[in-house]
Amino acid sequence: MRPENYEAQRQPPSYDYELNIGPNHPGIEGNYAFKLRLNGDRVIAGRADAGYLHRGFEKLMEGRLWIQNLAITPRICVPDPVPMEVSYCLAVEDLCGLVVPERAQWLRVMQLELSRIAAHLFIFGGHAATTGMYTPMFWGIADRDLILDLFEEMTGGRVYHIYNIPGGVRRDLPDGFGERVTNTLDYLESRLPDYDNLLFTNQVFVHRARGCGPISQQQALEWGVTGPNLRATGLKFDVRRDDPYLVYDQLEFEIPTEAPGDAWARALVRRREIKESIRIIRQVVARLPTLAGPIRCPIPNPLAWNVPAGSTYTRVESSKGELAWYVVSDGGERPYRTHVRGPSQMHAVQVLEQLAIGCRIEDVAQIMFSLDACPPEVDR
Amino acid sequence: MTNELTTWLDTLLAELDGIEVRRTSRRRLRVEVASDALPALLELLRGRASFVHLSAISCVDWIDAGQFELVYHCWSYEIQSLVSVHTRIPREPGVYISVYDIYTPAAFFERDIHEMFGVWFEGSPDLSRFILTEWDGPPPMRKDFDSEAWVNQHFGWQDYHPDWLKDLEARGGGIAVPPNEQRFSRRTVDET
Amino acid sequence: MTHIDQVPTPGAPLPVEIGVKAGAARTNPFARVFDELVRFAQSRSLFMLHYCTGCGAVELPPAMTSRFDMERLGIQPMVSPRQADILLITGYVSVKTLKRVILTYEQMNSPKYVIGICSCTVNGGMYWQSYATAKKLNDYMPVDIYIAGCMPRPEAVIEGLRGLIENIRTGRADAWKDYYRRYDYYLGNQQRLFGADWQTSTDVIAEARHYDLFGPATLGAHTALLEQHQRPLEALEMRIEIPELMRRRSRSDQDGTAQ
Amino acid sequence: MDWLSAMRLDALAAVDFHWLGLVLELMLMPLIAFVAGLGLVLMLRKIAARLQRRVGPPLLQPLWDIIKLHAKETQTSHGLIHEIGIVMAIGGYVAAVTLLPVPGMNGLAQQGGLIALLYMTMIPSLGLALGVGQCANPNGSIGISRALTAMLAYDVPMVIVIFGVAFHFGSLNLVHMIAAQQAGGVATWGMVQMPLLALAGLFALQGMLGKQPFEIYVAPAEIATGPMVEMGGKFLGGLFVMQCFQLYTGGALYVTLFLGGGEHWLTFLFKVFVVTAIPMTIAMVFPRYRTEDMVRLFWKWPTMIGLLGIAFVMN
Amino acid sequence: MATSPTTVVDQLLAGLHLPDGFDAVAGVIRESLAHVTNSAIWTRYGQQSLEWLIGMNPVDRLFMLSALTLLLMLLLGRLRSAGVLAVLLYGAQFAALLSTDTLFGAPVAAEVRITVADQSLHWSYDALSWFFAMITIGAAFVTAWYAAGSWMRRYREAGQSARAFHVALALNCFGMLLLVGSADLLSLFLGWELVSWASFLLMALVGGPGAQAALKYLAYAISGAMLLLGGIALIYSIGGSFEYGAVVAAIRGMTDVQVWTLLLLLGGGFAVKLGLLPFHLWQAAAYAEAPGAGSVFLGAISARMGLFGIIVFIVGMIGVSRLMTLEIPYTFMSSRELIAWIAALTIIVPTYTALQQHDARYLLAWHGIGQGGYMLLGLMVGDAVGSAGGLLHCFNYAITQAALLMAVFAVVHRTGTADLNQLGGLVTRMPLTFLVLLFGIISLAGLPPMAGFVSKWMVYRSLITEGMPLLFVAAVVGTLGTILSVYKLIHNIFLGQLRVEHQGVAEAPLSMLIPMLGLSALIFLAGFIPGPALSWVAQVQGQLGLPVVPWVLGGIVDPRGGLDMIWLVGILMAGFGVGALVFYGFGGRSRRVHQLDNYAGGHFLTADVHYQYSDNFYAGLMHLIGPWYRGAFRWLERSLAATLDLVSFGAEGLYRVAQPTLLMLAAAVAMLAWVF
Repeated sequence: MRPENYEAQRQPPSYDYELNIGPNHPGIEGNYAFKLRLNGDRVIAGRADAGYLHRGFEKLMEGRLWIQNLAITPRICVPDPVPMEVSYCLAVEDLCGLVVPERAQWLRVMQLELSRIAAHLFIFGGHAATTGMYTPMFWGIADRDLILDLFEEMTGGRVYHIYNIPGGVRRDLPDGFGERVTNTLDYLESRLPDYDNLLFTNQVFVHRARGCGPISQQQALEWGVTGPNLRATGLKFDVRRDDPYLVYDQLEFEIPTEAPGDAWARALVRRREIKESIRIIRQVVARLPTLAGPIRCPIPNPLAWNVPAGSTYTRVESSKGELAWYVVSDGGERPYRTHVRGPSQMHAVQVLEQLAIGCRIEDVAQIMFSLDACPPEVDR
Repeated sequence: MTNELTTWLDTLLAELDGIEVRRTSRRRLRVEVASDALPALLELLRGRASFVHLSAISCVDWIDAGQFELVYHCWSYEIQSLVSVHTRIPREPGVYISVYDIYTPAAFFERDIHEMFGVWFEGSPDLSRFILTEWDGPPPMRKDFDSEAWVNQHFGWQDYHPDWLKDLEARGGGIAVPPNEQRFSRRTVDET
Repeated sequence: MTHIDQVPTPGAPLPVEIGVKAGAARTNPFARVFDELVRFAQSRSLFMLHYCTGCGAVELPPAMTSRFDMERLGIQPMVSPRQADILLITGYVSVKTLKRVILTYEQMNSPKYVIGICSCTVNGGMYWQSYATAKKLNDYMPVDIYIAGCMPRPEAVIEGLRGLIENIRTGRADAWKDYYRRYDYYLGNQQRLFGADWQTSTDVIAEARHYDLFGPATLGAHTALLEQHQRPLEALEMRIEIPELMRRRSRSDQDGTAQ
Repeated sequence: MDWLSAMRLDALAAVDFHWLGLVLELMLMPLIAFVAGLGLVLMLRKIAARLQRRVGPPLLQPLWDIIKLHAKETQTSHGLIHEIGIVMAIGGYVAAVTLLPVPGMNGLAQQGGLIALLYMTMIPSLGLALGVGQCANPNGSIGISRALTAMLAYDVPMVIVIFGVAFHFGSLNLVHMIAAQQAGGVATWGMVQMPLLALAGLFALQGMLGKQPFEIYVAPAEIATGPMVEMGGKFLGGLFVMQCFQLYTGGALYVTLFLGGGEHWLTFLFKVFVVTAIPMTIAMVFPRYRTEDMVRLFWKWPTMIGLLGIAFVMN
Repeated sequence: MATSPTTVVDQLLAGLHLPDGFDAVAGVIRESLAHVTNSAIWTRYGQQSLEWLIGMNPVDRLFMLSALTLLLMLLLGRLRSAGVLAVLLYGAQFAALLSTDTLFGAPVAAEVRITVADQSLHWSYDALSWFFAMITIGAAFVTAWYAAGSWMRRYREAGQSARAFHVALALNCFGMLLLVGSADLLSLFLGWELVSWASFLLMALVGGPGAQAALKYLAYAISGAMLLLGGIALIYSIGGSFEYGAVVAAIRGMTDVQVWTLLLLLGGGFAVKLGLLPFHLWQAAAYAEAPGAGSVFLGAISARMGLFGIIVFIVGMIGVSRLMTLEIPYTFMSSRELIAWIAALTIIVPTYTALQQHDARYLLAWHGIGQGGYMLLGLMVGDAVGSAGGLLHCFNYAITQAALLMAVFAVVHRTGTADLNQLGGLVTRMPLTFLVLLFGIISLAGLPPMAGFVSKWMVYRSLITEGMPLLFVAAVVGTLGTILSVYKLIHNIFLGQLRVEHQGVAEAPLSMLIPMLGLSALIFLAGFIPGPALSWVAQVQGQLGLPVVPWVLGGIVDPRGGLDMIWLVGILMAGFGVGALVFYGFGGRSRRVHQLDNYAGGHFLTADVHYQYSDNFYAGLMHLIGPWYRGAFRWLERSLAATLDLVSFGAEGLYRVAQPTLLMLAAAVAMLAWVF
């Protein structure tokens, strides 16, 4: 900060005052800032302030080999990294015309859905914590750790897996993994009523969350809202079903929707998606033994791999919404341009700013967490 | 039903002059259009063909051709198709028209592109700095910005061979990577 | 950042004094016992700042919550820098964050400890070529412990914290004094990155003077540069100025009022 | 100047001072309250930990926290009022605990009384409010505005309870109340005699201790711990000390009014811990209300229950 | 008999039993006095006047001095030193009051009796009169001192007339002394009218919104006076005499219906002045918009004249026990409960209106209305402790409110605004004013160890022992509202962010500080040792025939739970000592930092940011009770205020176009037309 910022200046005669939420604030998700102008406890205007997590991913990727980039793609969204690497791989496969073996596709689905459950468990604890209830956070994160254990066994990494490579996945499942997945899912399913009792049917929580940060379906379409936040307004849209990738068109699952579009609806949609993800994983676990075969297709020497020129736009459904990569190759061994479109780029900036207007300071953090905004996606 | 709509879209786009349409897959369409016709096309897509969702605007810096390529990815919930509209504008002066009045989300993407590439969008509601508020270098995503040179100029590198590590290495321990084997460290050049 | 030419390059860092405590020369046995007690309490009660600077923060909730439960070690999260003892730098720090981190660090009350989690804080990690992230945290603030890994597991985090606890108990975790003693060095690096007219709202030099934490390199070329341009931010001390006491009665007290 | 002599200045000499015992009480009671308060804080954190399926802090954790905070080498103050505020916050509660009758030490409690005690517990709120105000942090000011609003909310059932109890025992003197309750065993306890008031009092206790769902003024995610936001070092340490006294005061007051006080220290402290455990357990399974919801709740249910209780007491 | 000032001073000094160290001071005083007494003018006029003055009946002396003050102010009010003169004269009045010795002795009647139309007007001073006169003169004294120096200079510079102010103040004081000393209904009415018009003068001095509010007040005051006149007429028609003794007998013989009528007439008349619900709407604006020092005087005592009337007639003559027998038809309420509930509503409604004020002066003025409710409530409970609490609150409140208003006007003096949203952080610039305000708000909120706690405690205590739960809750709710609102006051003025334009503000001038500090010391002392004030109250109770409070030096004794403030304050101070020990003794050394070195979510605070949380301070609470304001009494207030605005607008217009005499005539005609 410059010295002139500390110099005496005439203060505005306004009765409003300014309050910063973030970057160092428990009411903000990650390293992000939301600057508020308030009167009393009423927000006059909010302004998102990002860039604290900016690393220049897109620039970095232009300087690295196609295969090297795999290592940094998951870092773009920390709580839910798997869709990042999957969609990047999908983009490269699309550019090269690689056909991924079916077993690998099913493995990817399993990984994606486990990641979705983990992300949802993570966020609803955070959502509860913004309203002052910390127990769900403790429980949820401890239960999420069980999924991370599965990841560790499956991929070798707890948070960042780099399990996918263009053309398939790195390695096959260890022995008896399906059983352990089933056990964990059984346990999680047995926990869900506890969460319902503690949080989702807790009258105080319902009271706080209902009517908080409402988005109508019209607004949602206008503002580019995607994912669970869109489904919470009653629109039955899911990239997995409507623009299917991998083998999602062969899977049976519901798309949960809720009508009101407020924080409560968003939390409920996520809660019900956990159930659906469990259902998907069970199908995958049942299906996998029937799918023998390779887990990746042959690819050229990855250290000297010239991907054919062209461009592609691949979309997947992450736990937060629509995630897309626009990848351009000029035929070289490095991407010419990559552009990632994270769902939070809408949710954490424009939607948040819109919803904050006229809401109360109690609800700002709750709105942010109920939107499940992920700041590193904004910053990249 | 979706198929009928897809066919309808194809016929709609085929009627238009001055654009080049290519269907890359069942749900993907690539459209090339001249820069002055793009807003009209987007207006048409949104208004007539229900492409209400602007998924993203991507910018590519074709430095050799002296052009920026802007790609507008639009999705229709009804037709279930994604149209990527490509257009090119000259790199200098890098000024274009905002589509904010057609798509609200464009505000974010245009702000982002302005920040990263320095493209000015006429009519965009807010092109103030967002991510790089405290940055005073050139727009970093341009191809002519050399990130590594910037890094070497501004940041110090961790000393990989402090004295206490040399002792350890002399006794056969430590993580000895000779400076000339450090592949990605630019310090290797001026290592004494 | 283009002001880089105006700022002289900070000299080579002076050797860090390890294990030297200011009060180590105490001979009174009771005072020594008291010091022991205080150090023990300091090691057993660590409040860590709730500031997720980077992606390593995602492994902190597991470490804090039911599975690994850092409260067993007396560690709990705190909200504002005033309350906290530990500043966890969880991963890469972009330049924009680094400014806030430095402000936050200076606002914390000593003794304060910095833990650099993840490889990025050590050497930039996989963002070594990124124009936006600082590469070496200990250029800008003294770091007590680095926990490498991308990202370190909760066990590693807890192990690192245990190491810090051990250091505090034995009185070796005094890197915070280094910030006062070699302020010129740290300030120089900050100025090279943020510009020559960089000033935080905290006044480290005055603080060092107040608490007698001056060292040989507290002042130098960079602090001189700071003093050239800084706007002094002194505390608003209570002021009892009754103009009529100071002045003759005949004069109007018009000029004693607000403008 | 007859009017001066008519003011009975000689009344001063008529007051009976049993100095030494009372001074001893003045020194001992805060000490005991502090130690008991440390235990209560530990219990609070242990209950939270167990409900959250984890181990929780070690035995002396509250003490280490306080020592550590006071031993900070640099301390940030925003001015004299910031410091005085903390002193007032601790001091008010120290005065309040000395006014509570405990087994064996009733001398000072004779001088106080229920209303004086109630108002004594408002002094810390005021002190804290002043101290936080000087910090010039909007988070702190919002926190204080909420804390005072919370006080307005929970004090309404509180004073109803106090009215009922005082009317029931026909005295404002806490020592008399305990004597009356201990006269006939459990049957004469306030809780048995006035169950509705005891229920309302439990509500009020939850609010007084500021636990969820009434934890509106700390609210980390909303206003970054509100009043505590600029408190570090000994300032925060002072608040931790205050918290010990606060928990003890709340529990002991309830025990005095409804559970017959304590015949001796063991039963007394046991009752205090049991009573204080109730709000803490409830707190862990609730989010916080919004401010106006809290006020509405307190002015509705506990107030109604309390008024019914008074109706039974006064019939 | 002492015949020279020197001997008077000698006697005074001897009476005070000063320690030896003061001998030197006394010597200086004696010397300077001797210097005066040796001058020729003194021997010619002064000596005689002094002898005459000292030889008078004490009440006459009091009236004479008060009238002298008025006269001198009329003549010399324009002088620069008139303020100092006024202070001396009010001091002399105070001394004269003390020398009446009516508090602990027998009532003293004035020798000035005026016979008007076959009815004699006469005055006499008893304990009640003494009590109120003491507060009145004390308020006038501190007000005059406050106004004497820098404040008056500023007031003159603003183009206002100093003489008008001095005269208005002296007239107010004179009128009140006449009123509280009245010994029959006619003199009461005379005093009442004098006070009403004098208050109007003081309110309307500076014009602008103050004058408009004063006109509004006038409408109320006239109608109140009419009610009063009706009451007096009723009494006269039954008793045939204006003498108090006859009045008491007449009331005793009245039927219930007649007493009800009397109660409504007199009660209505006094309630207007006291600002009881629903006649409270005029007061806040009228008091707040008066010139600063005048506002201090008005706020401290003026409205209490209504309470005085209620004490004399309703408590003293009708009696609380008679009130209890007056049933309201078809309900189970007695008139005493009705009045008590009106008092309780008067506590709650204005207090919560105060909570919403943005202007410090208005905030305090609204609290003034609310605090009147406590006094009436205590009196209506009627037992020893309760009525003593109500009376004591008169005194405690007067010193509290005077100190608070002085502090606020000192801030206005320095910063030029009383808008709570435009201030902040002044504690570093005006620490002594902050201290005064702090003492004041603690007392106003009724927290220990300040004066307000004692009287409020007594009111609560009596409500509990008399078994009035709902009134008790109402009283406490009022107190809680007071705490909320006074914290807002002190926070928004003195705490929080110091605005840039107030960086250079200085402490209040000494002439304003001294009375402020003196009053705040008094606030603490009256809380620490409430005995003296309680002794006065006990005398008043005895005289009114109420049960007498069992007081001691530190409070009251009672087997069912007494109050000993000496102990309580001692314990509190011991607690603070422990707190200070924990904080300063065990904690490390602290360092003060600038306000910008502050937590802002990790951001840098800069000088151009306004981050003071001031407007809509209790936003959370207002989400619940805000609509109630709009729904209930806001509506009432607005409709009444609109009507009165219309009336006052018309009156103002008339005043502008016509001569004042014409207006007076028109008012008289209107009054006549209305009354007959």
